[in-house]
Amino acid sequence: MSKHLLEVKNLTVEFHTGEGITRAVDNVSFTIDEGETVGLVGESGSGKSVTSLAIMDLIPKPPGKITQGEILFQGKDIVTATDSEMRGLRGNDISMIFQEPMTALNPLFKVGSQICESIILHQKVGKKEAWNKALELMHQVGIPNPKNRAHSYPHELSGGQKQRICIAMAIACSPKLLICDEPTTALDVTIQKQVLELIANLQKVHKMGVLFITHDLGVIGDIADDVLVLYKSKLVEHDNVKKIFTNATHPYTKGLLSCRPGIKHNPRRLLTVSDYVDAEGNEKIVPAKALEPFEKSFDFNDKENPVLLEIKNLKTYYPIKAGFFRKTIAHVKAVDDVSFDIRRGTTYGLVGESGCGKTTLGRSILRLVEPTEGQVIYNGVDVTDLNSTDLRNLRSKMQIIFQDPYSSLNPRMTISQILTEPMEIHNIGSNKKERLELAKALVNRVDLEQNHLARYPHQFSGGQRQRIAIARALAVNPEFIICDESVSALDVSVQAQVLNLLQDLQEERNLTYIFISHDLSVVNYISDYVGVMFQGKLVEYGTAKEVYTNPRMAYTKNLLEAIPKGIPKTV
Amino acid sequence: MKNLLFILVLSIFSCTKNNSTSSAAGAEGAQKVLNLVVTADVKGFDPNQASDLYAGNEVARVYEGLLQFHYLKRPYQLEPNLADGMPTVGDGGLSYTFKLKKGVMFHDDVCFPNGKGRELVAEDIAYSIKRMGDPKEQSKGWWLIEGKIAGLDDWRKNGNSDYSKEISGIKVIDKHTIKFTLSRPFPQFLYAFAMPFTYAVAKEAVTKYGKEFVNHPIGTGPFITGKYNQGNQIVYTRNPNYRTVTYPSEGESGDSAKGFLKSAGQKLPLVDKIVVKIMKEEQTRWLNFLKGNLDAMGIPTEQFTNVMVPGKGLSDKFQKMGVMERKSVGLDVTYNAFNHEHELFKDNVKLRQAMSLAQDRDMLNKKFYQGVSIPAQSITPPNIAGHINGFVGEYQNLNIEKAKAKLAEAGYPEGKGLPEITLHYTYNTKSRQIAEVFQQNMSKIGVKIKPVGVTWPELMKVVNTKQSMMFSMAWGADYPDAENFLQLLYSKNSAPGANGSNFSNPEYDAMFVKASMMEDSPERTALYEKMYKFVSDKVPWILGFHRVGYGLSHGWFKNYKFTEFNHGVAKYYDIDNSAKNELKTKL
Amino acid sequence: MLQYSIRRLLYIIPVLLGVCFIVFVLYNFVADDPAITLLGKHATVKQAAELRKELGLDKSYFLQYVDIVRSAFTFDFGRSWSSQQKISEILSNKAGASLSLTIPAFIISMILGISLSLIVSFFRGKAIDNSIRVICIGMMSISYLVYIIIFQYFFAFEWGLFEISGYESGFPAFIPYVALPILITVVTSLGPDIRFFRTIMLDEIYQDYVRTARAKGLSERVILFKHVLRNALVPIITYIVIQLPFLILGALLLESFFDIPGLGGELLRAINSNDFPVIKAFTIMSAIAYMLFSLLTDILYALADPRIKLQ
Amino acid sequence: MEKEYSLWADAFRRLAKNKIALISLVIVVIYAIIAILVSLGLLAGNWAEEVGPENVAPTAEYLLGTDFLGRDVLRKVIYGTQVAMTVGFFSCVIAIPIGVTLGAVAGYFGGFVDEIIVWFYTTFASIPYLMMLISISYVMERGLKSMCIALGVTSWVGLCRLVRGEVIKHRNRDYVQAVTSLGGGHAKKLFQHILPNIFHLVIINASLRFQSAIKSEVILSYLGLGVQGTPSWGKMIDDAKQDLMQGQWWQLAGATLAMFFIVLALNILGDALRDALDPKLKGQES
Repeated sequence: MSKHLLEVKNLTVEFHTGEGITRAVDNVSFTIDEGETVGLVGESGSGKSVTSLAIMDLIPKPPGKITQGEILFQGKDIVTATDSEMRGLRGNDISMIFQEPMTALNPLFKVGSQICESIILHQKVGKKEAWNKALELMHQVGIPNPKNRAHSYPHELSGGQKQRICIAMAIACSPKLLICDEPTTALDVTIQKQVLELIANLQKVHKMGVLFITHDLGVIGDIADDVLVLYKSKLVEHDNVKKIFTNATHPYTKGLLSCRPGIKHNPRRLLTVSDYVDAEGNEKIVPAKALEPFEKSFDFNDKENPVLLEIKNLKTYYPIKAGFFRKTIAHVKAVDDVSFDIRRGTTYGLVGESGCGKTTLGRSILRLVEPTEGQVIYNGVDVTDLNSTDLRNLRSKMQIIFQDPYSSLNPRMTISQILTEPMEIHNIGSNKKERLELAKALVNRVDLEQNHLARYPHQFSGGQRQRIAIARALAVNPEFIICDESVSALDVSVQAQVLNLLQDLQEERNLTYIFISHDLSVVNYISDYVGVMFQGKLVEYGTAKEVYTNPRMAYTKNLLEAIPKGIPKTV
Repeated sequence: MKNLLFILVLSIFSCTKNNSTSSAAGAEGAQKVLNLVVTADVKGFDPNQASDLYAGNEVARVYEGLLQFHYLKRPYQLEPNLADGMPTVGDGGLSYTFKLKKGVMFHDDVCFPNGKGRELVAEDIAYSIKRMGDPKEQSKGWWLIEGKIAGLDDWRKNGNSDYSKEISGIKVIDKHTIKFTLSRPFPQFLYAFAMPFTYAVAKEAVTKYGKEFVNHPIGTGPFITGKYNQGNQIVYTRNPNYRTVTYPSEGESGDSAKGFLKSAGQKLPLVDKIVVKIMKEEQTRWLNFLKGNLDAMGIPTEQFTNVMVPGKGLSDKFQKMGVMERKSVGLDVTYNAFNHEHELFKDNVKLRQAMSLAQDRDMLNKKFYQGVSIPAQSITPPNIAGHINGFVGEYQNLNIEKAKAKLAEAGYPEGKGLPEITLHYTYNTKSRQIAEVFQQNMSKIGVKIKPVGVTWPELMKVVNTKQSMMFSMAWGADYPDAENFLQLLYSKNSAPGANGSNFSNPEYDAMFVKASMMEDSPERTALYEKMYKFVSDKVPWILGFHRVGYGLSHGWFKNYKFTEFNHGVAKYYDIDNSAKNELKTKL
Repeated sequence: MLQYSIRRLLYIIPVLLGVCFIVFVLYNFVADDPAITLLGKHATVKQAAELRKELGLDKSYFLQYVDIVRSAFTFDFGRSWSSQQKISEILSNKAGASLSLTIPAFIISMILGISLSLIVSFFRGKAIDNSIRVICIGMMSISYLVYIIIFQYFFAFEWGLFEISGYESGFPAFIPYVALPILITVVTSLGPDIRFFRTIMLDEIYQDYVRTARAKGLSERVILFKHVLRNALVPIITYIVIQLPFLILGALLLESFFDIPGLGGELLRAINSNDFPVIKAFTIMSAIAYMLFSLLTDILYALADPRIKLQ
Repeated sequence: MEKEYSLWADAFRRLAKNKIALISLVIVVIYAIIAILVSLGLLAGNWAEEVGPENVAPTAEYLLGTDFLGRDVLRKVIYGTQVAMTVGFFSCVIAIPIGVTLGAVAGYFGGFVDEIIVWFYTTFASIPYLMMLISISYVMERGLKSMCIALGVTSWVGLCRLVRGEVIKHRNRDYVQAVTSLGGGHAKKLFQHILPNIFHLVIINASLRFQSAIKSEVILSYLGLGVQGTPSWGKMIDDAKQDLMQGQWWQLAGATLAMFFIVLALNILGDALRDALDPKLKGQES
């Protein structure tokens, strides 16, 4: 009999759809022991979530199908277990925490009773007892005042608290194995840190085996003992976490490790997976020079370089209406008296946690959202004062690249339509043919192929779409671009490629960027100058180096400390 | 302000309240209970508004008029009811003096002092007639006396509804005598006093109940009913204070053999109670009749072949049940009228004749009237003076060849050059099918018809505004005089009057004016007959039928004689309870 | 919530003014003389003019509109043109029969619809689901009128299982008369109901919280009846409550075929006799009912779903 | 990713894989062709002809028997197809532009315009549709034209509400914001960007509207508000009430079956279109 808590042997999962068969997990084997944390790393579509669902026997069948392999939990095969046997295991011996705490809880039930549910089910206790147990669990996962909170509905809790509730639910029956499927991806860094610590503590207390799934190697370093790396449905590396970070063998792992920008030293250009693996999957040699750290130089008082954009006391308020006559009783101060300057050819990084107003600020500058007060002076012209015709003309100078490349491209238009439409608006190119030539040049520039022009957005991957969005912004020859979380939705290796592209374009065209992100490492890498936003206000600003090495505000310090260091805990 | 929900909640409970009467009926074995059916909603009990058959029948159970039709005699004959004898006519047919019966009492009601009904007096008759002319009341019977009673029209216009103002044509001579003076001769005037519109109402009741008078029947009649509440049935009880009126002792020949004279001399009314059930669906009525819950009803169309054996009468099954048949020949005529103001039909007698010749009325009769109705040869129905028995119209019978020839003569050989003709009719499934048959028939000579089904008010709209090309209609007699039919073609009655077809012919008009001034006489009948032939030749309409129907009644239902004017006849009806007990077991 | 309700109640006012305006345009402005309806076959031009005056139709259009608005707010709709009866009494007299048919039919079809759709959702993708789906679509593809004709003919006429038609007021006397109409209503509404409920439930079944519930080890049955049904109820409530005002209107065709003396039949009569005051009253009352029930929907929605705050 | 195909082509490809949906589409096309042939007078123009004895049950000669005037029921059914398809088509042609325009304008511009339009359709929605239908056909001359108009102007409210909601969702989507940032005007955003993205909903709605219009024709015919002087399925079913009492089922059967297939086809097609076009439900219903 197996002495492992969980042993996955040669697991293969396929999905049979009308479009054909896709192999989501291909011959994967690994083990988890009691008290051990195993990290499962991979990019989107690598099969890591399917693996975890297979262990829970939660793969939707059809279309999913386990075609091969065994999943032995305490020696018993889950693949062949009956439904009722599985129900006895789920939530009892094996529990799971999901990525999206916002939707993982039933919105119509009180959180307390949702925790009770599995206690009543598996421990055969009365309601009262279960409720007390639930309160205890809530206390254990760090929810203040559980007695009151237990009566809350999920929407009344913050994202972090919801995830704590999910954790309480998962550990309610003291499971032997806890599966965490990207439990912190949707959370801000500071919350992420707390949740990771909570999971680590609980693991020690309950001596659970933990399977921790993430795309973020930084997180893995903080928490895991062993690491599995999935690449294209296959397990490519399986080793001790220390070894992975210091001495990865598979080029994909190497690429993954180096394409993520750090907060200290970064090379001039980020390395990507494709620098390590060629098209055939063979390893490539990376020149040592490419890894050399690069120090950005930025002179705040450069007289040579004029100020392109000046933001003065910008305020964007949303009214809160209440009462019988819908009077405005207060305002949500999304952007509250923000002022800063940007010089031509530089990048201004704007960081902050969700809801701090950074996106509203970006949109207010472009007047996609009308600011309430203040000025945005672009090249000497007050943007907030322009009439609609002048504003439209100015728009060719100021562009924006959005976060989600899936929603920012009109799905009903071909790439060439998407690229030529802004040209038509601003009379760039004298005729259709000329515009098409310009569009061809653009796709070439963003490393896409000319025959892509006839395609529709849904035929591209996320990274490709973000390139198209960049090409569209470039189509009107802008001087200034706001990148609003433009790389946040992308896998790390793709993120690196896009960041490199943005850097190259800046150099070529002397572009000026405002780079908005919640990811401090990325902002650090790309920005010359950084501002930190908190509750609508700009609380700290300075050169990237100043802010990151010597933060003045406690808030900034907290933020920086919360960043996963990407260093194994055992080191 | 009333609350909507309150009304709704109330109505849920109220529907449980009012069915106590039907269950109690069985316990009163000795009582004679008459179970009648009405096929549509009864609108109310205001004689002024009793324009339709259903309301008229109900009104006439409670209210009475000065005159009534003799129940048994045919042809129809007026006899006094509230009046004490027929009126004396003077001033060359311009004045009518009525004596009232003495001791006729209104029903007891809180509107009278002490709640006791008072005696009916001549003032009441004057009030009731004035009320017909009161513009505030909007009586549906105004047409009946409009332009006829001296001074009434002026009072209507300028009188401000002041009933105390004198009207020259309505004079109360004494407590029981009233004299009407006409502004022009109108031989049919007396018929008005047999119609529900003129029935006597009490001023106290009208004043007390105002608009709600419509639901408070307080008359002098043989039956009493409480406040009308629009339920599923109306229950009447015998009026205990009803004056002594007896069943007639003579009738038309054959009445005696049919048993209609058995009750002669008995005090009316003969039954103690009448239950009138409202059942709109024929199936419901039929099943209830078969169960003996209804005493009489018409034969449903679909059942006709089960009930009647052609040429023989009732089938064995129904004879065994003791059911009796009753033939009803309507004083009516159906027609598809041409609009004579439309260019196409004006003075185009040949086209009209051609179309009339192409209408296959035997087929219609067979399909829709079980073959028993009488194809009309002209306008006046049988059983009244002016109808020529056995007359065969030249253009009223199917002859396709002749029709085609006439059409060619009219200038439309095989229908060429003829536009599509729209026929408006009142929509229901049967009328639509009848219209389709007409469409089919006309297509055989090349005339294209487009039938358009509309509601009755819409039909009246197109007719009254002269926008129709052709329309389907039926006319039922208001009173048994050919004048009531012949006026339908009098040019002065053009739309929006009764002559919706706008037929205008000086020759015809002259005859009509002459006849309408004449008292009933052989000369007038001769003139009526001349007009009858004239209409048949000129084909102002494509004539349909004088409709004949069959009614059934159970063996225990006595004195059930057919009459076209069945207002107030319930008092003659009788129920043989012993026969009922016996026959009901056979059902 | 109270403030919201009051504001929504007040919103009825502009809508009601709009409804009154449409009613005015259709029946006072475009439609023509009521004299024909009222005066019968012997109508004359003069009398028609008098009648118009009596009914206030000679007033300026504005005043006529004001009259309609007044009736909408006082519920005093005057009297029927054809029967001279008070309209408020017609409504209250006839509502009982209509409700005795529509309410049981509605309740039965909702209960059946929800239960069947739960079964269908439980067996989603399986033969039973597919066959019920096909049957539903098939049933929806036959005219309502055909159901009435066929059911009345076979169940009542040929086989004598039900009363052919008619009505008796009072419980339980009405039951035999409304049984077949109820059956027809249930049969005809099952198709669309099940389809709608199934879609709603499948929407919910693929939500994340269901996966969480499964991960807890809950059985499919508990998930369906507790988690899914509760969430599905939110849109189902809307679907249900918004149908309620139409129950009051009665079932026009059923009442006419089965001779049930309800509001539907009354409306049909009013339509066929151009009894405008009655038609106007029906229109306005049902608009008010519609508004009130939409408000009720919102309130129920908020009660069923703690996420919704009415503001 | 070898071929370039738009979402529409993609949807059609998916639709084409669904055999039942394809059959439904063929049925709809056949009905449409019949309707066109009848309108051109090439088919069933002789419906009024007496072809034989009356009330003959179906035989080889008269496939669906004859009616009470000896007319061929099959010809009447075919002629009725034209009426049904016309009612379905034109009620859509009227309802869709009204619903889409008002909904799009209300959703896009919001504010006062939105409030006015919401008020307008709330007012419309609160009047029962049957009352509206009856009123409109009272005001207009009865017949096919007024029936189409009445059905059209009473059935836009649902679509308007749907479009408004969708436009509100889309108006703040990034791709629309992107057009703003590129300098595109309102018309461009609304007509070139938002509307094409919600148009699939309009098509799905149209297929359902089409079939409900066909069903309404029957009810309206029963109430006497339908076509005048020519046969329609509704009038045939109306006749059937009496026919059936005399054991004559063929007229009812003919009209019901003719209607059954087209309504069924439109229902299935509506479902299939939704599965194929609506990305939200894609892949959920297996």
